[in-house]
Amino acid sequence: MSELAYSASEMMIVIAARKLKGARTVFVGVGLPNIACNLARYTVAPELELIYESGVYGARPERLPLSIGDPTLVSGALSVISMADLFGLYLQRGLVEVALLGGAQIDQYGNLNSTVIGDYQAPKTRLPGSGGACEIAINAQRTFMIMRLKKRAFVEKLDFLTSPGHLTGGNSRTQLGIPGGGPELVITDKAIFNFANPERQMQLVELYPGVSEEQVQAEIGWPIRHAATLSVTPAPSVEELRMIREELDPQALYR
Amino acid sequence: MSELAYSASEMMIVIAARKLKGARTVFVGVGLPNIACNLARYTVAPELELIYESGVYGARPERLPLSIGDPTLVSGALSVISMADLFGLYLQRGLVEVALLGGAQIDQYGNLNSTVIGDYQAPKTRLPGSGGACEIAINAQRTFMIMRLKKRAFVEKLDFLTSPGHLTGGNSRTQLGIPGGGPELVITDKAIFNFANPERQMQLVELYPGVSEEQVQAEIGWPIRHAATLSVTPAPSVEELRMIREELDPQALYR
Amino acid sequence: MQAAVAAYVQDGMSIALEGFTSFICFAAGHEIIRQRRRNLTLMRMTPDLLYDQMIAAGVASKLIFSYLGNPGVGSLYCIRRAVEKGIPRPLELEEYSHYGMVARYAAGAARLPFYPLRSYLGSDLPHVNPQIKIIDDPYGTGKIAVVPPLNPDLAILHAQRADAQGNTQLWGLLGMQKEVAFAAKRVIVVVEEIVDEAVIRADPNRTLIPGLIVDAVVHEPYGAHPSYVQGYYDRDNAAYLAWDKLSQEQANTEAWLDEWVYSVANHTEYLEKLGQARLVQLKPEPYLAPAVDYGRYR
Amino acid sequence: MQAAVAAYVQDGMSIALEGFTSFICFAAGHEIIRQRRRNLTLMRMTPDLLYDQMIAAGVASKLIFSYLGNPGVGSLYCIRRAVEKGIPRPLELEEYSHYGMVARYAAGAARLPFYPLRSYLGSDLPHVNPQIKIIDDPYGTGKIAVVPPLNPDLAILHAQRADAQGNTQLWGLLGMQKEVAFAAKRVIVVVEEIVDEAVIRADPNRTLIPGLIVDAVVHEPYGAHPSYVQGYYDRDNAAYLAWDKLSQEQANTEAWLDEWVYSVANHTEYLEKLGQARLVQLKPEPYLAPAVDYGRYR
Repeated sequence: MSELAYSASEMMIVIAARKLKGARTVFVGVGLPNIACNLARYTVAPELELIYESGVYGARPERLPLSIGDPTLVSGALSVISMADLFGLYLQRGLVEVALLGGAQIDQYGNLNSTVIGDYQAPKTRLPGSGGACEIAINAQRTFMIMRLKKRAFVEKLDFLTSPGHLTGGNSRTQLGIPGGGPELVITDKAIFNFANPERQMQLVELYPGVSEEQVQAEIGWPIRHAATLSVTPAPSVEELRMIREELDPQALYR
Repeated sequence: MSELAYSASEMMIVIAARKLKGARTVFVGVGLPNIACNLARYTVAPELELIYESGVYGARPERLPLSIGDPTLVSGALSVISMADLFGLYLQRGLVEVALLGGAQIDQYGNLNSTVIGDYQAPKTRLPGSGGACEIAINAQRTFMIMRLKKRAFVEKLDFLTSPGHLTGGNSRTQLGIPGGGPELVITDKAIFNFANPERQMQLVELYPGVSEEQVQAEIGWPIRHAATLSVTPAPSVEELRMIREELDPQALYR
Repeated sequence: MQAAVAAYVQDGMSIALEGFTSFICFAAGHEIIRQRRRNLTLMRMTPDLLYDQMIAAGVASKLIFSYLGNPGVGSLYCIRRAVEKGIPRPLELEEYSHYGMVARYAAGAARLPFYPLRSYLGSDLPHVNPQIKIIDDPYGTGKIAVVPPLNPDLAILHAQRADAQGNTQLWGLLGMQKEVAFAAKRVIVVVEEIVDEAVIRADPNRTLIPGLIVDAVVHEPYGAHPSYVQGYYDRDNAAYLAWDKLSQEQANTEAWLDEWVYSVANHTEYLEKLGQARLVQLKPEPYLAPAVDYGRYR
Repeated sequence: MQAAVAAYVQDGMSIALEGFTSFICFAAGHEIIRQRRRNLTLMRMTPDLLYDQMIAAGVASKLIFSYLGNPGVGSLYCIRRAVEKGIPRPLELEEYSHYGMVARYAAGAARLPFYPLRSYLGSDLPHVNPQIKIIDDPYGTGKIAVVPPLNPDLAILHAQRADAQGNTQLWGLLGMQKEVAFAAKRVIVVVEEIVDEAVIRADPNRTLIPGLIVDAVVHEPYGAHPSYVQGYYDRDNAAYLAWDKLSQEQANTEAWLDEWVYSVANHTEYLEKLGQARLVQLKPEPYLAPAVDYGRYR
């Protein structure tokens, strides 16, 4: 297997898993993030328990869940509770260490839009809406965004702010009294960004093998900021790819 | 069995049961009120379900419960839930039709004290406190007080107002925004009172057989008001007494 | 079901057919379509295929929700057509986050004038929905969001089992069913099995909805197909995938409604048309909870 | 138990040993007495015999509660002595109604700055407890009471069973145990049985407390005697009646503490002293919940 014989999705899964190192709880949706969390559980985060907004804690699904409310998430879980308790006692209580989020648009402070493209009252495209994203973004201790780099997604100004990131940057999030730590990483199909600067602006920290800065800038609607040191992300290992392909997603539903 | 061969407790049980005629739900404690509710269920209120603050709805106890949290209330009940749900979804929601309450002191507007005798900070007697009484008095659709007539209990001014009745009378309760209907009856060992006047003052409506108005006034710390018509309460029937003695309290724990 | 819907569903009412991604009572929704109710306000956290179908059929004028999606598949095209193009009729939206909807139901269930939650700070959602307010904590710790109670005129809730009086037990995803049941002015419970009261009384901790607040009990096996009921059947994912394709055109959607809703008299006929073989495939292997002992105390 | 109390209980802490009239962990309370902790703030809705004993032993300087009584029997004389006469030391009281305490725990459990409830209007309780506030509903419907969160430094909770990681299941009276567990900064779970994780996973709807928030699991059969554990044993009412008599005098109370707490090394010795015959009498006949099927989905 050559070093480059992996898909963009596989790379995103592998990176998300690696970044979950040592985490105890993760708030997760279906699809790619779900595979990433299970990969993390078998590799860098053996204590990791998965929390689903449908009310499931400590799931051990016997198949890849089709939706956030798949019955395979219930059978064999540690605890299955009402959504009032899931959102109140787990998420709002601060028990979610990492949350994985995505959206149709993201801005340079990690704010997300999953509500509308265009005007809210007369939308060009009506998107799904918040679901739990708004409160997840507010209450999780740390948030990872997982999104493919696209110019229409990485925008200077959101059409609608569904889920708060670092708002207008600096300490604006803390000042408003938002408890969770906010966006920490943006994991894309070409590069990784973080917000580790006083302005809390998205900054490029890692490029995937074979990707240039120009390719990244081409998909971002504002002049990108660079971290002090820029490194190249190690490619997926043979073992990481084997686990994804043979154990976690044998039917290749999400690759 | 002669007409007078019954105890004061038996009379109070019988009256409380009769007054529950047609009721669907009653919020109840242990002891005498518990027997009254079960008597009602077998006689005038076949649909009656018992609600206990311990989180039990629709109990079918196989013995007389020793306390509000007796396990016999749980086994065989229709639903057993958290206290948050019991107080929120049943009581506060307005699903409790009748509540039975008592206290150490009551005033002429049906306000109750179960907190202290004397000064709150340096009490002569420290009483149990509210328990659920304060919110029961506020949220139940109708409230029956069950208390023995005693001058030190029927007082002009409470040492402490634990559970609101008709407050200062008239529409003062409604004005404050209290949802439940408030005190409707006071069932004592000598007579029955209601509050069916515009001032919402306790008024004498029924005397038990053989009891005089003077005997009643002697145990009340204010000049008693009379309803337009004053009747004599029918004594317990042979069947009512039989049920109490043979079925509901065969060990005579509460007679 | 026909009688229950006829008795309790009127034009212009607000209705919640709830259940988070499961226990979705398609049997009731289809009957509402068949009875051609109009101008309903529908509320549901995740409208799912059922509300997409009901809105395509024109029963609703307003939707209160928190997530519009075909779960795990994609868009709800009928709802998007109604919102973006007014087809078959315009649809007013009132939008929350998930916890906001849960909190509204919780306030409605407990007769509270509002419910506080840590959400919405910094979001645009309060700007487009004036029902969401940001207030000062009376204890001085800062700002906090509140939402008002939500009390549907009618809730229709699916579950595994109930007794004849409507004392209802369910297991698996508990979602917001308890809160919706207590918040609603009237409740219809639809179940896979009607059981003896003694079954309910033998495990009172599982009773989520008491008969006290239930107006009608309907026995409708597979009534949640193509969603699922824990322990009874799986989601019929083929139906979810097929809907993703056919619902992209209003004409195809209407043809589907003709074939699967208007042309069948009731859910039994719908199941016959679906075929036994398809239902059998959805049956999971057993996975039994161990017995617990409540003890007899006498 | 000895190790858990030594590790997690320090002088001056706030502690909730909760469980509404049942699941009262006497084993833990007695160990706290034996380890002679002082100046604790004890919180419990219904202090019961256990707190009467702990306060008589002098471990507490403050009590947060909603009902002072020997349930179904009468007064708690030791607490009254402390309040009325300062014996063995003065006891500060902070007092709520039941729903107020539940609401405080609920706010603490969900990291809310306050919790609204329909109580206290017209009552004197807010006059003697400034923590209870009456505010205006932001939606203009009138006045409503609020209480602030209550977050004990430590909760000790008894239950039927847990796995080694502290995933805890209980049935019977659920009381406020879930809210207290999530509100507490640390949690010790005490159980009748330690079970395999597979037992927990086979009925996830019964898991009230996840291991995630549990710091220690103690296996202590009959640890709630003389209160009861649903399905395992009944309340030992003779003990409640005896306490009513002996606790009326501080001298008799101290003699009881000497005999039943200080002179036994641990709960096992306490049970041996009590005698097997007495425990056998408390065993209920079985009353099993019927099995439910979660289904395997793979």
